[in-house]
Amino acid sequence: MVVVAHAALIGGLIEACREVIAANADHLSELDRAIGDGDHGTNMRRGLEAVYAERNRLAELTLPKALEEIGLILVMSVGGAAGPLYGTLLIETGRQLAGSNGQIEFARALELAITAVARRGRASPGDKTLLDVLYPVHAEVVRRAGLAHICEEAERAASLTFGMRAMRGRAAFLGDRSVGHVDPGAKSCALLTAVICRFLEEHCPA
Amino acid sequence: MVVVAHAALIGGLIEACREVIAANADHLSELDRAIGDGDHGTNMRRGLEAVYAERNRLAELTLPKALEEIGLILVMSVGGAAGPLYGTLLIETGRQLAGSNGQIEFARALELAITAVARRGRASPGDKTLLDVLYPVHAEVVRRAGLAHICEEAERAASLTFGMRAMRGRAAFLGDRSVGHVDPGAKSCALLTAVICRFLEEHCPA
Amino acid sequence: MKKFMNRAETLVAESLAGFVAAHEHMVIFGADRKFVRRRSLRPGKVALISGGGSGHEPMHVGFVGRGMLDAACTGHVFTSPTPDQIIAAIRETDGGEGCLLIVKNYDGDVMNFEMAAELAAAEHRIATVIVRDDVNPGGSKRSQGRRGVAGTLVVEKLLGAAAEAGWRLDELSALGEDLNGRIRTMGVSLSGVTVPDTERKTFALNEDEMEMGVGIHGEPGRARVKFAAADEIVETMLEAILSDLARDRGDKLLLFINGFGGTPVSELYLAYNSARARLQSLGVTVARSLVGTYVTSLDMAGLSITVARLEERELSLWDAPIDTPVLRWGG
Amino acid sequence: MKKFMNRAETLVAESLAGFVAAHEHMVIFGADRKFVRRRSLRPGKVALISGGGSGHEPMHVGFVGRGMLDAACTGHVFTSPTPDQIIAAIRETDGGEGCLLIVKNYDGDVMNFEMAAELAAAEHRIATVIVRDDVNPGGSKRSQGRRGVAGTLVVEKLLGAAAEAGWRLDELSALGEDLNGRIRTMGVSLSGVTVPDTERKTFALNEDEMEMGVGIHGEPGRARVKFAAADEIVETMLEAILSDLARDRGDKLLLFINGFGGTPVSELYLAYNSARARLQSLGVTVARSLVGTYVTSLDMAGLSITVARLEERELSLWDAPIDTPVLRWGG
Ligand SMILES: Nc1ncnc2c1ncn2[C@@H]1O[C@H](COP(=O)(O)OP(=O)(O)O)[C@@H](O)[C@H]1O
Ligand SMILES: Nc1ncnc2c1ncn2[C@@H]1O[C@H](COP(=O)(O)OP(=O)(O)O)[C@@H](O)[C@H]1O
Ligand SMILES: [Mg+2]
Ligand SMILES: [Mg+2]
Ligand SMILES: [Mg+2]
Ligand SMILES: [Mg+2]
Repeated sequence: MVVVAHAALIGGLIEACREVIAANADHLSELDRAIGDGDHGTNMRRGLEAVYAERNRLAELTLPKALEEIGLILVMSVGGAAGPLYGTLLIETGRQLAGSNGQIEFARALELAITAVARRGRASPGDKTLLDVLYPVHAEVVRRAGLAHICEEAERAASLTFGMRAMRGRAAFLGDRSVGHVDPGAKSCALLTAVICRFLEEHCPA
Repeated sequence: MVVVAHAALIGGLIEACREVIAANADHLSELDRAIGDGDHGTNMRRGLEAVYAERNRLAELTLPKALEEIGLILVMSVGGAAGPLYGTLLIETGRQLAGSNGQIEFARALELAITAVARRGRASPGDKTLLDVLYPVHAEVVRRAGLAHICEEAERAASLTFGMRAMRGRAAFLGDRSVGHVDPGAKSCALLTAVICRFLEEHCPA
Repeated sequence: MKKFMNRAETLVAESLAGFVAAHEHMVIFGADRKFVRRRSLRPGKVALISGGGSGHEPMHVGFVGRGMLDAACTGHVFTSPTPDQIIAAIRETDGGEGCLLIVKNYDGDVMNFEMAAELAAAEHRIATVIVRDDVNPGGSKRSQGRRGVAGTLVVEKLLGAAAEAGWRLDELSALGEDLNGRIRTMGVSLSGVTVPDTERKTFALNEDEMEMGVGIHGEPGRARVKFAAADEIVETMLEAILSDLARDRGDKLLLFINGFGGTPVSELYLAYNSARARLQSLGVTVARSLVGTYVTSLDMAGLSITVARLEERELSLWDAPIDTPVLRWGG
Repeated sequence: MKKFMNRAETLVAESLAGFVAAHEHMVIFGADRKFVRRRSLRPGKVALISGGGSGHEPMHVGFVGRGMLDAACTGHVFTSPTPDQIIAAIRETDGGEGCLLIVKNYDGDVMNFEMAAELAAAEHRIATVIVRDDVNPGGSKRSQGRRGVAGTLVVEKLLGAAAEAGWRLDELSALGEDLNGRIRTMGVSLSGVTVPDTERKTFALNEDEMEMGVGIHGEPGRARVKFAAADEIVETMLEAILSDLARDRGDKLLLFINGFGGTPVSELYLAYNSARARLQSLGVTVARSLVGTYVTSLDMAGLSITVARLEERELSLWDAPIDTPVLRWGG
């Protein structure tokens, strides 16, 4: 395990996220083609590239501020459904962490942010969206599961969307025909969760 | 050989022509697709059906008058390039035969009519059009060749258009790419010539 | 996929630049080319702003002009514009009477316009109309409901005329909400579409198949059915539309046949002919008509039928002068 | 082939009926539905009549109205109308000032209009303008020369405005002839077309091929070449057009990008953007612009570029008010 400095941590996370999305963009678009409009990979890549372009500036910020700023960049660059959702997640997490003067637990900040995402998307658990990864990930964080375990759980949660009937997003227009496909947003969420867990595991003290 | 009455002759010719065009319409359109817009068979069929619909009235007319009327029907129903060309051919043949008080030879009437067609189409021999069948047919008529021979010559003339470069009609826009295809108008002209010769051979005194 | 383009990344920007240049006497780019707006804004009226992903051209930019929109924000292909674009448009067009955002009911559009409205709320009066004209896709109650499709044109035209006539923000907002109950659209598709980024068809249909109940993003529809004669297709669609549209006898109907991009206008007129005859046989009079390729799904072959139930007031708004790159009539 | 139609035989008639119904305040059918004409003819002006095969919609019927055509005759798909249609149109629209027939240079059209003119000559003063705007297809001298393609719209608009302004038959005829030397069009196609009667593609192209120099009847072009970026395609086309167009420095140019039916308008604007930039880089100013799907070849994917060299007089004619189902501007 290599302990890294704060700036290198933020920069490294950005780089890792950008990389995993770039490597999987075609696959994500492919999933979106089955039940949406086929652009989820492109949208996410555009967003992560925009964040990556500002990584030096972002790495200078505190973690809460960096999260909020990354969220805003995603909102202003991704567009579509994914932009406001991922954006809200990061903006709210950052704001919660900052607002509480460091008093708030990460798990609680994440919970409030996830609630904001659900409100933004008017979505509930089981609607076959990225929330179906966020909720279980949050549950693992609450019970202080190990990073490897969170990573596994995210993957499992994403694959569970395969059997769900979409109730939000474009896929909802397909009704029953949305069953039998993994949700692209859930998949990108699991990929990002996994890469973050792996990065932290490698570079951070336990 | 069966000698038929005048009315039956006109009616029978109309029927024979209609039939050969109906049977070959797809083939003619196919030829037109290669170097034109793919509708020659449809156009000719529409014309012959219009003539056929009036066959009883037409059969009552003198031959010159009948030819002129058939020409007018073709003009008003075929459209495209073929309508005015076949129309002019029949209208002029009829008028020449009528105008001369029966003094004119059929060969001479045909010649004047073919000239009118060439003028209408601004076309010359070798331009890869129906004229490349009409000219040799006329030559055979002039030298009083037998019907079977005329029929053969028409077929041969049509197939010779295969090697020609189109100078008129839509095919001309293809330039050299028009070489290597039989001209649809030449083909329909040969088919009609052949069926007329065969009908006359069967039903008329020599 | 053969498209006239240079690079997928610059396609939307290049096309918009061409649009603005071709209609330079009517429209100009807003700051940083984030949106397109009327060349001369009229003070003293509510500003109307719409937008959405590109791929639906000529909507919405084609509707910017006197009597319709003040500004339109365009996103990437089939991707909502981002809040910064919308906020910039609000800033540049709000003359003090407030802004009405007209949004098609897609989660992405709704969320991005919503974030923009939240961020701009401190400095501007803003109301939002979410257009939901798609026939009920038969989903359960919890699904996100009707999409905003070709009927959006009708909503934007009527609200545009009303704004031009001096209606206030709350009045416009109420009319928009009211129209949602009286406009229904259904789409049929004969082919999937190729999203330029992905270079793959969104779905593939056999020679004898069509997708019924499609939206305008290349997504498959409610059901894949056998291709049929135009009269039959139109009858099925009208039945779905009319049974989903509260209706009084004696209503004045607007009939709008919209092409999805790959369908020749001659086929649209044929469908119009069929639909009009069908409506007449049901005792319904067509009072206003529109036929053309206005709300598209890239080069998708297919069309949608929109029926709007209009009162006298709305008929006048429809007839009111309009002068945009795409729709133009009246004095 | 999936088309919105009932039967191939009635397709043209049904579509026309829809067109006339949708624009009933502007146009009506002539006797026996042989042609479409302006609802209110204006006495004291030369009557302008055009026509051709169907499959090019919205041309020509879409151009019937104030400031453009008085009547349009439509034939079967890609097949010239017949003389009886043209004669009927002449009879119904000639108010004593004579008729100008505007004919695209295709042998079928030329011959049918010619026969009609001959048959009607005893009772009407008739002149004919044969439009030849296609770039020289490189054929030998003896070939039939340039086709009439999208530039026909420009000729009809300018002559229509002139006729409205009271020009006499001989003056109109002279202007039409003169325009032939100053308008050039070149077309590129990305797909063959399916003629409804035959249900087969006129030609097939691979994913990386295009046809350069096509007309508007689904016929192949001059050359089959590799598909390329939009800028490259536009450059090739403009080069062919400009080198075929006598040109003075300081000319005012009209740039017209026309879609063939299956190409989305966003791609047309992208091509316009490219063409305008290219012209500018050559020091040529674009004074007037038109972008849209006006002169089509069924559902062919592709477009044509038309450049017209206009003098002040013609710029005013272009700007003059026009009120037709498809083109509408001015007071
Ligand atoms: N209303 C919503 N609530 C939560 N998540 C949503 C919602 N709508 C869409 N999503 C998520 O966004 C993903 C699609 O994102 P993307 O393809 O980038 O946007 P778009 O649908 O606008 O093209 C879906 O797979 C789903 O996970
Ligand atoms: N100018 C012309 N002169 C003589 N024949 C012509 C001319 N133009 C066309 N043709 C003949 O007409 C035939 C095409 O007829 P058709 O396909 O019915 O008309 P269109 O070309 O209008 O579709 C050609 O094959 C040729 O034989
Ligand atoms: Mg998507
Ligand atoms: Mg033909
Ligand atoms: Mg999208
Ligand atoms: Mg033809």
